[in-house]
Amino acid sequence: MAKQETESAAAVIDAVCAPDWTEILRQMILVRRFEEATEREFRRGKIGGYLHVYIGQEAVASGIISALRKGDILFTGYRDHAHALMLGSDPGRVMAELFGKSTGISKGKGGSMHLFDVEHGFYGGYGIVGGHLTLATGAAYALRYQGTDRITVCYFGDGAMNIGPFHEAMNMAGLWGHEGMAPIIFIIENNGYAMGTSVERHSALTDLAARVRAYDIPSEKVDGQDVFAVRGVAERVIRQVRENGTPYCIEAVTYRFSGHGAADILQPYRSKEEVEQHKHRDPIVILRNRLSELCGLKDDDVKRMEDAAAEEVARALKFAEESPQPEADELYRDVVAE
Amino acid sequence: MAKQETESAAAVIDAVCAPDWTEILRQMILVRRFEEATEREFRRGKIGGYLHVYIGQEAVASGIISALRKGDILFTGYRDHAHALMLGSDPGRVMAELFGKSTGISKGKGGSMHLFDVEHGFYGGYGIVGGHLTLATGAAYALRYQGTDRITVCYFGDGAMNIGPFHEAMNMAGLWGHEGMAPIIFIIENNGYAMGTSVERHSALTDLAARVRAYDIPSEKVDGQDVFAVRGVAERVIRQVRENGTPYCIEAVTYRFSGHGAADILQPYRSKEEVEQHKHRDPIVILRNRLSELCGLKDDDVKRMEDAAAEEVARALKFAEESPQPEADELYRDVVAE
Amino acid sequence: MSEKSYRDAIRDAMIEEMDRDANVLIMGEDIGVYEGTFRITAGMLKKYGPKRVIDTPIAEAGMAGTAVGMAMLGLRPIVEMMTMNFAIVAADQILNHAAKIRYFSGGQVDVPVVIRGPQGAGVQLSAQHSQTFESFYGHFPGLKVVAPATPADAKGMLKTAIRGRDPVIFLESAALYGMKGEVPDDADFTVPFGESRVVREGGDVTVVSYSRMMQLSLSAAQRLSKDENIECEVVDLRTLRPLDLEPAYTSVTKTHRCVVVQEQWKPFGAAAEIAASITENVFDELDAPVERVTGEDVPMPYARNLELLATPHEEQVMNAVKRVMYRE
Amino acid sequence: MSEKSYRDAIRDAMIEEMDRDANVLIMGEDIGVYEGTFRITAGMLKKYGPKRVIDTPIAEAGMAGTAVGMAMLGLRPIVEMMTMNFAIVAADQILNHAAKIRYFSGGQVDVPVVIRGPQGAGVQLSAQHSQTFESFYGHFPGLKVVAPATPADAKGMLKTAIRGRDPVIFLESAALYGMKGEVPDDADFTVPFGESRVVREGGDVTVVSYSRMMQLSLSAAQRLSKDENIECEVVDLRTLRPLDLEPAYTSVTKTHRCVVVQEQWKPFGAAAEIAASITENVFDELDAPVERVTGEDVPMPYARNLELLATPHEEQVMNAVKRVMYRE
Ligand SMILES: Cc1ncc(C[n+]2csc(CCOP(=O)(O)OP(=O)(O)O)c2C)c(N)n1
Ligand SMILES: Cc1ncc(C[n+]2csc(CCOP(=O)(O)OP(=O)(O)O)c2C)c(N)n1
Ligand SMILES: [Mg+2]
Ligand SMILES: [Mg+2]
Repeated sequence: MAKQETESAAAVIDAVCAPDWTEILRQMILVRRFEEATEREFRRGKIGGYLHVYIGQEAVASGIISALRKGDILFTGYRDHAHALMLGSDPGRVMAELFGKSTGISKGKGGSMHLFDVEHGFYGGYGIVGGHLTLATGAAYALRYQGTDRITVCYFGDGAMNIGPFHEAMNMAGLWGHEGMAPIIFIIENNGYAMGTSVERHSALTDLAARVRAYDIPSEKVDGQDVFAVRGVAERVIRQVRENGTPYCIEAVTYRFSGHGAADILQPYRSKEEVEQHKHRDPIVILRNRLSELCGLKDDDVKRMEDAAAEEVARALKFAEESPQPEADELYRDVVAE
Repeated sequence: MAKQETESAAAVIDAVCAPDWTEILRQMILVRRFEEATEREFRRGKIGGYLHVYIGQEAVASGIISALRKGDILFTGYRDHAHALMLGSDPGRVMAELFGKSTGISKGKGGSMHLFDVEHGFYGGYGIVGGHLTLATGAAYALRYQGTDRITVCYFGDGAMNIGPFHEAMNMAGLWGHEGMAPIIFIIENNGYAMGTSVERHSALTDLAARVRAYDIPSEKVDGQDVFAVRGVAERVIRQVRENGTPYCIEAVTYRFSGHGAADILQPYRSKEEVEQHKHRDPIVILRNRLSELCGLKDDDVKRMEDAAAEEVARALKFAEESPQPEADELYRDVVAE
Repeated sequence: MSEKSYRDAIRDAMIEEMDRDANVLIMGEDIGVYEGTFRITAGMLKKYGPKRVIDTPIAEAGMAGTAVGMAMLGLRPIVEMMTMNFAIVAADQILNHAAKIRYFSGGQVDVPVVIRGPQGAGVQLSAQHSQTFESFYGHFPGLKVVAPATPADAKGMLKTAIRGRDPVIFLESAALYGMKGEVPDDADFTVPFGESRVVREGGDVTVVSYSRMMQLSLSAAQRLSKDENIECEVVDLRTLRPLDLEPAYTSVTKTHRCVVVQEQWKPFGAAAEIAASITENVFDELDAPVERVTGEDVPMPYARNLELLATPHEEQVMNAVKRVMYRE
Repeated sequence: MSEKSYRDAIRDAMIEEMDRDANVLIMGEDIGVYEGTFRITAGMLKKYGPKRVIDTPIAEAGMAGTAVGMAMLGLRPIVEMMTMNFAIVAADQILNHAAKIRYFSGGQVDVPVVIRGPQGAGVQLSAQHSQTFESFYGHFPGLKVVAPATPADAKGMLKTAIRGRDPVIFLESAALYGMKGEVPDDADFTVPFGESRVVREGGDVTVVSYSRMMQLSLSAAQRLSKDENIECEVVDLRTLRPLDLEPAYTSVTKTHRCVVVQEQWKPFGAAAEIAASITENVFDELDAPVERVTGEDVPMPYARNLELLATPHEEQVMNAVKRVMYRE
């Protein structure tokens, strides 16, 4: 595994100055600013419900999503803003969803936990921990059944690995993979905690990648703070999954810089020092430094990206703010068809 | 593992002529005759509902249960007659339960799938595949919490390993084991099939013992047709689990000679030849031959056991037959306390 | 028209729809190699192959959930639950996912999944295997819940379910599998959801039910007619969600008396909704309170005699009818 | 008497019972180190240690099931569900195991497990996180189901639950956690199950509800008294199973009119059972059909304005009261 990683990392560095790395940096910055804005708007009461931001974990989404093709699809949990934005959802419509507006990406009916953008391959946005894994597995089957070479990507947290539907989905994916009917990549966003419960306290076996071997699903760990590493693994794995219709699992070791959700203020389960220490491995800084070192990315370029992100977020906020609430009769729409 | 097995097998053979082996043989013969009788009585309409017999798997129950102490407790699924009888339940009351009589071990309210005999440490008898694993894990915790060194034994089939509650129970047992709070032995009765679905068709990873490593639970395989081997493993494992409060998993590789249930007549999922072949490894024959070879067990001794078993089963049938149905007001009893 | 059993009607519906639409597939435990516990899918694995007739592990949440995912991507999976009792293990996937995804996605996806299987008591399967689930599922918006009582309805409603765009809980009565009835031969024969119907006319008392209890009510009605000269109008609801009580209201406006019959426990059971709605809507027409005939409020016991006491019988329906006529 | 919040009443009940009986323990997600999502268990890990305050993995079936096993062996586990919505994942362990083991074992074991947690809508948690579960659990014999509306009841009923011998589904209203009220100081103060009570007297209309909807009904009653000179008698059911409707019957015998209020979807909801039972029992006393005030029959939407439209409000109760008085 270590060897493979080195090799693919080398391959990645060859391509390091390709224009899409700049695009990835742009996206990660946008996501960061977007998430910071949602935290502010939550405190201002503009956003309701639960709010789970992706700050610190950006590379796990961008490293994989940037390697996908149009037509590939994605499922994740409630910590889902980054995935939507990186798949190409309009920031204004995502923000409008969080504001509960009719222009929201789910018409204001889903909120932060239920972003959906089928046009961009985003199949949600789910609030029950681990519940979407079975859906993603079935979706992968469908893609193959329909004769396409599209693949499914399914994100979930370390904590989600302990719930029954995780197990049932994994075993079915493993079985279906034997028939080439499971083109799915499971991505463990191992941020060290399920809410306030650390991995050692919630998983009997803490080597999470090893756990999925019980389903005959190959897996590997990757440094989730290093988008080069994530992207390297992603390219190799995506190719293989697309070709063979077999499942694969990537454990991305990452860290969330913010609280679990907006209500997680005290964070009695971890120390300030621990958080600060992890902030030294900020995925955006890591990417930016690498691009400066190797490709001559200038501070000015970064400044321009920052400004563009700030502007885009401001535009999104304005759009969300100015959009109307859903009409009353939206209440009764979309319960069943017609 | 192979080495361990040899060693413990040797230790067992030292003790092979101890009187309890004869007792084990007696029990296994009784169970066999009892099960055959239930199949007949089912066809005669004396037994209703579902009926799942243990024929062919006897050594998996007897090898472990014979090594338990008074106070140890047991949970299993619906294929539960053998466990009850070997724990010491009265055959008459077990048969009466199957006949739906008031003298039944569960007052005629549970039937074949829900035998219970708390006095003998038997905590059921459950009909939902895999549902009882969580209960057994909690029970093990309770035994330790109460400061005892009693242990829990939890039986389940190969097919049960694919359902969510299996996973949740295993992970919790693994975690609690880290604190010495999970004195539980999980026993996979791997009889090759979940109903008509073979292990290869239901488990992505067919090495079932290996699957539980995902929960940091040590495990090993044992030949479930050879009661010496099962008993050997049991003694070692029971000692360890009792001492440390840590979980352990034994995969007993066995085979069911009868259909899945009484309704499984056609058995399209396996050939007659396959069944016949496995019948050559009848656990009762294996034990009997060993005792004849090594300890001078005579055909006459066996004949006496057979006769005694036949008599005991006849007595059980008579008791069941002659017992009264439950009174009508039993319908409303035991719904809640008082 | 051909005479068909309820079981074969279900089987035919699946086969015809699989022949018609390659997106239809079926999955469940032991439906393929084993040929189905109730043999409803016998021969289908051979006919359609393992990609369309999927034997699953024992993993009800997995089955239901993967089917939902397939449905979101345009397939039309049918999930056979070996019995509906086991679907409780999949409750979250059904109630919190299948039922709600259309809504919380703002209508971006269809979820055409059918979850079907037998339910009900009668053969001493005891507490964990004898339940019925109309109110359990009927409570949740986003689902459609049906419980046909005849082979024709079973076939026509299953086709509607398979062709639809929403998750359907298709509750079959295990006790009716062997019952025969006339079924239209037309391959496009479907029965719409949300249309109750009068299956027997009568002017004295309205009896409302569905599934096996409808058949029981019909027998009771026949005996009442013969023995007591009482003519019941029997309404078969067929669909529990959406619930169409118009025919019941109309009937009660004529009879002024009503009995609702349901197999499961009384408290918070389906009959409560039916009785409450009828009372709300035609209160002034009622000459007696709506009576409910239900199973006893206990987990199902194993013993034959107790099981018989726990489940509704014709006599109970007859007595309830007489009670609402103040003829006890 | 002391003034306590509903939250602290629950907390106090647990602490007092844990002090009293070493067999009582509590388990749940993030109840220990994290100190509880609603901080109900804050400080308890420190006080009782990790063997009695067990942080579990995210495994609701595992939590509920292991607790059942503990209870069978003589412990008295309390399971905190982070919200009751997540308990759907444990439905089989609760409905098919906890509820039925005493019965199918022929009474050989007690199952003194308490499954408690917040439920209900109101803070834009959308479809998967905003449900209430009275009819869902109330339907199943073998369970006891309670939904207290005041701090005193919350404390007294939780103590009854912990000391009992049966599985109890203890439904807390998240929206009431901050509400204060007088709570008796007596460490042995308990409130029995199955005893409804009149919380406001009045001669015009009987309003029946429980939990948060009882508080809403009380406010509506006060406004009706002030603005419209209508005096409602408000009945708080407190327990859903066993359901005690005697006070409601008595009240309706006096008022001849009745409104039932429930937060969740109307079809097959708790109000159906309550309305149907009242009608069955005091039909001749009713001058109008029993009205049900319920939430809208849709998955809960996220948007604030839609959520407000989806949940019952005082005005709806007031209008229903006026309707049953034919004073619309
Ligand atoms: C079945 C279920 N149980 C509990 C919750 C409450 N909950 C929401 S997020 C969460 C922690 C999840 O942790 P993890 O899977 O590691 O994802 P992360 O939040 O760290 O991204 C919990 C317990 C839930 N939503 N669903
Ligand atoms: C949750 C659930 N799903 C399905 C069933 C139906 N069923 C009963 S036994 C069985 C097969 C179990 O196989 P295994 O666990 O290998 O045990 P064995 O019968 O071989 O002893 C099935 C599918 C059930 N009882 N519960
Ligand atoms: Mg996490
Ligand atoms: Mg098996």
